[in-house]
Amino acid sequence: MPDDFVSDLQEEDTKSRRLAEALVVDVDGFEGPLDLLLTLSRTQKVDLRKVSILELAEQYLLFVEEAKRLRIELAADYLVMAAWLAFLKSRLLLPADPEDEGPSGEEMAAHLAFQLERLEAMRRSAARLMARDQLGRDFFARGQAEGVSRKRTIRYTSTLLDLMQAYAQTKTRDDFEPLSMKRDAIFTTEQALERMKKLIGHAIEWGDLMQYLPEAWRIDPQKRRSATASTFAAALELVKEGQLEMRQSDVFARIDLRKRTLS
Amino acid sequence: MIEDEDLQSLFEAPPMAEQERMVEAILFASAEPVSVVEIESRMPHGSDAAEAMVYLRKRYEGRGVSVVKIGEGWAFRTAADLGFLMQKERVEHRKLSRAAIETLAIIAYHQPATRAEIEEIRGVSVSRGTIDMLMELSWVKIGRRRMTPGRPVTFTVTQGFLDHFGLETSRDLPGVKELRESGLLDNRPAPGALDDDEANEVDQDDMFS
Amino acid sequence: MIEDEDLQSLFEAPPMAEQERMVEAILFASAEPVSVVEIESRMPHGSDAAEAMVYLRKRYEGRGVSVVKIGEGWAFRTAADLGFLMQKERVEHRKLSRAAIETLAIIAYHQPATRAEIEEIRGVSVSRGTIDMLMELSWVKIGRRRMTPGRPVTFTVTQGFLDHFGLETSRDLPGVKELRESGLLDNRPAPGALDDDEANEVDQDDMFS
Repeated sequence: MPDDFVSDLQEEDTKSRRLAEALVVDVDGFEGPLDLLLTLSRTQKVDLRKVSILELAEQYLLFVEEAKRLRIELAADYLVMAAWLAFLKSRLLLPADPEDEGPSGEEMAAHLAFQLERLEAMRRSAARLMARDQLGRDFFARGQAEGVSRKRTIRYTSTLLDLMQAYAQTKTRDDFEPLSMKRDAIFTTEQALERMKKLIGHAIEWGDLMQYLPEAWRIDPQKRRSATASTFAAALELVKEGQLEMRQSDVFARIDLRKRTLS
Repeated sequence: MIEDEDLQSLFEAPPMAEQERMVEAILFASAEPVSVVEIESRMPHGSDAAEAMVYLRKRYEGRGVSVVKIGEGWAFRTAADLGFLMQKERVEHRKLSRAAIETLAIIAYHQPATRAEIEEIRGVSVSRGTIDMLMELSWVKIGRRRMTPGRPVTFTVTQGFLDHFGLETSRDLPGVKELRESGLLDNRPAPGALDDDEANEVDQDDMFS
Repeated sequence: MIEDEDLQSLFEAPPMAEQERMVEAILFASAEPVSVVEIESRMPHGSDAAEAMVYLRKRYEGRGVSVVKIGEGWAFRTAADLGFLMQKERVEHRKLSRAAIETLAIIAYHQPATRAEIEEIRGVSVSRGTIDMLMELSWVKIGRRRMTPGRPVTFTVTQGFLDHFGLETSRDLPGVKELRESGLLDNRPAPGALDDDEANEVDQDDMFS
């Protein structure tokens, strides 16, 4: 078999060269040397089991040469494969050296043929797999799964009765005006947050948290307590957002804050 | 060569048994209740989704799941007597906070309602988080802007809300007076506040008329 | 007073028809496959979910949805011939790269497969992103470590993979039997690589020696 090929080599040369050039342009389209070998083997137009590994090695080496001539840089693994194929070629062409312990050229060739066949088989299988009916494309799962979920989700279980009672309570609250909560001594966190956001732009130096309390909320102890708490909470919120830095030197020491500088 | 019969069948609606299968699959795969109009629009020309639905409902009668109407749409639901089978996996049950349930109730009864209206009824400000949470639960959505100064957004309840609370429409919500008469409420109105309530009732009726 | 009979019935499994309804409800409620063990754990004491499943499967034969087995689990799925109705539910999957598709196939057919084995088959190194992506899709998971030097991790396909491609087990992969018979799934070492185990995971160059 190898002999037939050698005699044909000259004739095939131009053809292969042209092919190699076409391939060179496309070198990025190959997924590695094995993929390239598989493509080259198809040009032999025979069953992959009957492919001439020697011919294939020739084609590959030609390809690498062409790439060199066209000054296209090949990835290292293409060159490693070229060296290996050159070695294989010499083993296939030269009579076996009885001293040599390594595998015979035929064994090496057979393994390469196996690798090519296996790669092709995987390609075909991948295509058959992707051609199957697929979930979410051809067949579908229940669109509205009910309550059954392995996720740690919070399920709100308020009932219609809760809803109606809540509504009725808001509706009757007016009747119980004296019982409704006095909100005027409360400085909410939201108010504090709004206020802080306006002020922190100027807080370049460390400064006491207390100075951020609104004027009107500093005297009356009840108001002062509410404002302190909400201003502190708002400051924490801003630290979380990365807009503010806070520090406290000791337990119960005063709390300082400043704008976070982008460093 | 195409036979006359085949040609005709190309333009004919599929057999009813086949249409029933289609409705079954659509209801099953859909993430939300689907209306008959929509189902039909997805079926081959000439199909009669409403008729197929009749057969499908019949088929599921007494089964572990049934076909139920929710608002304008249809959906599969676990048979009510088998609800206990779903209990195990519910990881965390939680009641809505008082602020949330009140806000939700006000939106449900007064929709479309603006934030200012909710605040006025509740007598306290509504935090952003509360409405966000209700929207996240898909119980409340943003409605049209009110054509008043400032063009505030309004909030309305969703199909998901109706679904969760087992209502066909929000008109099914009983009025405050009804609630009180049926003794569901532990809050007794203060004496003399009756007039007030009546006035409220009127307001509310207006909303749904 | 409880009659003897009543008392007994408290500990008796519900009738099979009832059990079938329960399995139906549980499967319907879940988008993910549920195992028989899990189904049974949610049913009343003494139930036989596997038997009920046989009846249920039969009932849904040829319907718009059917009961399918996926690995150890069971689920309702719409009939594949009705996929055309489901334009709306269709989830656009990012198109997988050739490398990803091949890697997936190699893992499926050769599982458990190490990275080195995948690389040997494809003849190129596998980029980190490829396997990450397959894991993100929940089609591939990490299996046991191979007990060879270096103890490399192996990859296997998941129940989600079987579910996605409508496979009951990975033995049902297309053409797997023929491939096995023709020896193409064998892990055939390269000739001369006697100290293969050691060389196996060292680096990529080894695949050509």
